[in-house]
Amino acid sequence: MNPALNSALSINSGMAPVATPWFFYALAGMAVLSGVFVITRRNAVHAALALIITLLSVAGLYLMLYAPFVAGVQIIVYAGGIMVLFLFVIMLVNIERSSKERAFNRMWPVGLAAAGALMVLFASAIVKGSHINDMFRDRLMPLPESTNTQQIASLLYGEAGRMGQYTFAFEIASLLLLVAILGAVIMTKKKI
Amino acid sequence: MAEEVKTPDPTPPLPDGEKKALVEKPTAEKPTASGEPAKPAAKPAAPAKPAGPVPLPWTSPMVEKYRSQYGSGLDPLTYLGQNYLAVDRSLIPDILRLLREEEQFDYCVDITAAHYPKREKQFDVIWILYSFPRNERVRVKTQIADGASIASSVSIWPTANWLEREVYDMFGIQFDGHPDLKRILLPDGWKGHPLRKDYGILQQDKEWVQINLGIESGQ
Amino acid sequence: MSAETNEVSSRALLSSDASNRSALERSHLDLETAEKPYLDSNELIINMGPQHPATHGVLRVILKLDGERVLGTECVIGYLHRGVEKIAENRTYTMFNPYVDRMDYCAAVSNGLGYCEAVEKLLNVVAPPRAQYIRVILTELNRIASHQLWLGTHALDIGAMTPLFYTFRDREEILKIFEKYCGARLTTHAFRIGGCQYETYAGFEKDVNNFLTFFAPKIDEYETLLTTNRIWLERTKNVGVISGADAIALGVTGPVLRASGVKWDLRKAQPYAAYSEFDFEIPVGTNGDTYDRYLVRMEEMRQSMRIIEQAVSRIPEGAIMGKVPKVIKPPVGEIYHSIEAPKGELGYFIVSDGSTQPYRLRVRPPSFVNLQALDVMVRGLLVADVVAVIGTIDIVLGEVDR
Amino acid sequence: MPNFIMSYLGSTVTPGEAGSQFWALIYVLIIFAGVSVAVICMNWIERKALAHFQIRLGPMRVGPHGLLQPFADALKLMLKEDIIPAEADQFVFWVAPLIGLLAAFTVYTVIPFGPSQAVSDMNIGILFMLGVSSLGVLGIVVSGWASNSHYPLIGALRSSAQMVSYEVAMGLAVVSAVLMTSLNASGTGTLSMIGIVQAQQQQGVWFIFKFFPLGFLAFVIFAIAMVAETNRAPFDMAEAESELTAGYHTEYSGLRWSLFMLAEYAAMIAVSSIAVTLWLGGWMRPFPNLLHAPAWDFIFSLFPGLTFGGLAAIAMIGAARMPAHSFFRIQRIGLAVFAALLAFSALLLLVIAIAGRSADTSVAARFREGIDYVYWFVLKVAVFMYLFIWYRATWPRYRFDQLMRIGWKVMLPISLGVLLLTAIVGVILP
Repeated sequence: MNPALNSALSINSGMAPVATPWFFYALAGMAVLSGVFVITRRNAVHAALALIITLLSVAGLYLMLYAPFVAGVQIIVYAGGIMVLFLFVIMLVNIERSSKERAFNRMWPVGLAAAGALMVLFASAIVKGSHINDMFRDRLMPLPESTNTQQIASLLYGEAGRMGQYTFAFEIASLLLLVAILGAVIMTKKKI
Repeated sequence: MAEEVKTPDPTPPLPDGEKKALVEKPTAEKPTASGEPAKPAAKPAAPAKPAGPVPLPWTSPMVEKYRSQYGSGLDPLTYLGQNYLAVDRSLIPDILRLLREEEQFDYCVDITAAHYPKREKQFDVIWILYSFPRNERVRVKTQIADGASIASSVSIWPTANWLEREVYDMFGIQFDGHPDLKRILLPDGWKGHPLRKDYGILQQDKEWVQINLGIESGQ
Repeated sequence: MSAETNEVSSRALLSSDASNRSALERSHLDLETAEKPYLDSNELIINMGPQHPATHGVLRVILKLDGERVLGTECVIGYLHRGVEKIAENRTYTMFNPYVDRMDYCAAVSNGLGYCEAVEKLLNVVAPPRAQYIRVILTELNRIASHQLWLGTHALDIGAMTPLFYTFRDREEILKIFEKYCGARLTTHAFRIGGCQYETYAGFEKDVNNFLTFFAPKIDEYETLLTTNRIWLERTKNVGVISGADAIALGVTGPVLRASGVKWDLRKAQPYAAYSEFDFEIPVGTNGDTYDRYLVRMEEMRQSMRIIEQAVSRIPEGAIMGKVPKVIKPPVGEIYHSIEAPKGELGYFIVSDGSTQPYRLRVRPPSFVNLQALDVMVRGLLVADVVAVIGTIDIVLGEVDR
Repeated sequence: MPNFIMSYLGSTVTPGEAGSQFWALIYVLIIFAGVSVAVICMNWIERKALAHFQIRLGPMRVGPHGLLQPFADALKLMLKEDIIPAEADQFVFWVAPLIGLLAAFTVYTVIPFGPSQAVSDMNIGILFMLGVSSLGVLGIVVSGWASNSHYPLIGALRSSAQMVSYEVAMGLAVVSAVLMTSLNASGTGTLSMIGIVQAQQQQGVWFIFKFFPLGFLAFVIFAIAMVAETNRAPFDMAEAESELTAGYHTEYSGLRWSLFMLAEYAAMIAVSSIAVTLWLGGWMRPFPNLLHAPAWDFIFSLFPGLTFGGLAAIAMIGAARMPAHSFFRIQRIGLAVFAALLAFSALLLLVIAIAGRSADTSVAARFREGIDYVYWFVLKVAVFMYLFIWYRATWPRYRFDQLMRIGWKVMLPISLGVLLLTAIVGVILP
């Protein structure tokens, strides 16, 4: 483990050092593998289950990055909420018919090219950063004393007496979502 | 008519106690019907003929009206204080509708049948009707031949739906205009109509049993 | 369920749609204006029964659903068909008497009463007053027992488990009286043509009176559990509504008819046995919904207790068997006699050819006819309501199928 | 080795915080075993209590008063043929019960049985709990779909809709409790389960009584929503046996079915633990704010021993009252041995309570404290478990649309209002 990370860890002694490379590789591998399953499984329910595993692995990666709040929200919102709705919809769809359809459409070479380009980018970053930690060294900030939850809160809502950086944007976004919810309700229900 | 060939049976002895009971029984049976002129005809029936009750002509304004309208196709009778109309098959739809709409027989208690294999017209079909406003029962009876059909009364009383299905199931009598005439108690593919007299009590549709239940016999 | 069955049943449903339209426009209009499914979703056809915990035996209901909403039903019955009417034609009048107990086995005494009275009518004899009183007492006890059974299972269907055990505990007391009287608990065969076979045992009046004092607070106990229970109200109010006119058109009788506001009870309308001598009320509902039917039956139990109380206190002395010949051979003729069974009008139509066996015996079963109203009552409701409505009609499959 | 154990007993933080993976594993095992035993006990208690509600006796044959019935049941379920319907989706059918079970048991990692009696104290503890317990619905949904049958599918659809809707009200109720934790000098709240109990300790009041009736309302909303979340009567639409035969697990049998039951009961205990932690002071004994003298500490620390003593006495009376028939001899002996075991536990607990009565940092004192914490926590949870049984015995079942109506049109507005008012009062009042 690199020394910078070690020193970063020692700042926050409350956190146990679970961030071993093994955990990372296990989680990342699971995420990639299940991600592949998501797009290759013909049965939509199997794909959805694989997607849940992807989301949970990503939540684990967030935990390793000392962002527990994001991990928790990931589990609640994506794995617990959205995926249940996904399954809900999938179950109402005729599985027999959809499983006979082709899993890929004609755009797949384009998608493959995009994915390949992204992979090259990541690979170059890894190759460049593998022997010198310099590339990310100046980015590696010591962890702040406050927890991740409080950081997010202060960014969104501000601290005592000071408005947060994103308060306005956040509120606008939530208003937009509320409008979307109301719109959806009105569109689907004739009488409420 | 089943009752035309009636031979009064002298079996039930009617001692004094029973006689008294007999007299008061019709009044208990139809307390509100006393206002009608039908009763005087019915009441003396039993004590007058202690040897055994026989069907007597039934007279009431209602019956007179129909009698004049339909003539001999209609034979109103009363037996042990219970009134019934023996009706010709062709008059059945009209009579039933009139009973429902003009005479307020709004409740079809039951539809059933009886099989007389020795008769030319083998089946009696019987409607048992009741009127809530009049608190009065009447039976309508007709004879039909085997294979003949009769008008369905589902449009008059929706309750006739299942009752007619059961009659069809048990006797094989067809009801014209029934929305969904099929077997009700027996399985769909069953052969035979068990309440016919020529259907033995141990008889069964062996073929059906073997195919559907996978056993040699249902007994 | 195979695709083939699906097709058959949906065809049947469609055709029955077309049928009842004239008489029962209201319910069908509801169906017509019901929201059409927005997406191209298949209607779900599910098969409820004959092995289903809430169909009270071997009733099979094919439900056509849109989501959970019932678009139509079709009852498939006959799984318990034993050919009672055919058996009757092959037994003597006396031999057939125990068979009637096996139809509505929850109210065997009522079945026996109806049969015995019908044959007595055919024979033109009347049971002596003491026998009449015994009959009334036992029949009303049986009515209470039947309603208890109904209440327990109905509540269980709606999800309240506990009332079942309370009602069975109290029903046990009635069954004990039956057992002491005639040796049997369920299929009692208590009455004979012409009267009763058995004189009351010593202490019969005391037992019945004890039961009355025991049972009066128990009804209140049931009501405490259910009558004002919010969930019970939500589940039963405005569920399975049937108007008085529809009920009459469909031939519905008994508590279901009375809950729809039709004050009609054969015990009052055309009194049989000794009912004209007793003072009791006919409880009537107003809305014709499941809750009203519940209230009507609860009140009926109380009224039955009133009748029993009067009957026990006034029971006359004398013979219990009328003068009936050893061999019962009614004269040629036909008779229809019906009584108010716990479930509705139970009628016997007997054709005699002068022999010792009925030429034709037809039973008019209340459950069979009442069950026909299920379709009208559940259209547009949810699956959960189907269960509640089947319960509230109070069917016994032994009687439906015979 | 003793030193090692003693070092742990002296610790004031959870193994997760201390970074001791070994102790964390031990804790996980203890909790897994404990929850399994609790489910078995719950099974027996539910059957017995329900039976007594319903004037029955319940299990009486296997062991004295049916005490061994759960084991017999478990054995039966394990030996039973494991049926997978031919038309079912084999893999999903197999994996579905495991999802529910995993979700139900993972939650226990953050449940604080005491200030240091938890596997770990995540700083997003309550969020983690809600998130993971919401995964349990996936098992139900997927099992209903995989069975390839109508009744399970309807059950699954019902339960997914139900759980998703009630999660909203539940989450808002939780947030209003979390808001209350920020009423301290620094003005910062916490999502940590231990932190929430400690906040109640510092503020000297259980949150159920905070800002009366706001805290109470939030608690009631949570208490209703948690019944819906766990699919228990009167909200047991997903498995309504009179409508859907058995709902989503209609096609399951044997061990696989028992996993569903295990998950259901584990989830019940888990949500009850959340309620206890958030509103009922978690591991705190009653009235720590009023009766805080050391003498009171001592008196309350006698409760665990006395409870076991009471149970031993009941078992003893039961053994004594058994009919004097040779048939009951073995049962009588068994019950007496059980009573003796309980009495021994009671004695042990009393000895520990007396030995550790001083409030110093000795090992005995720490041990006594730990027992106290766990005892009060479990007692509070047990009350909820009893309530679950009581509901089931008393109420009819709601209909599905009524349930959704209550969830969206009653619970959600009330919980939103409570949240707003809590925030306003929390700013204005202190």
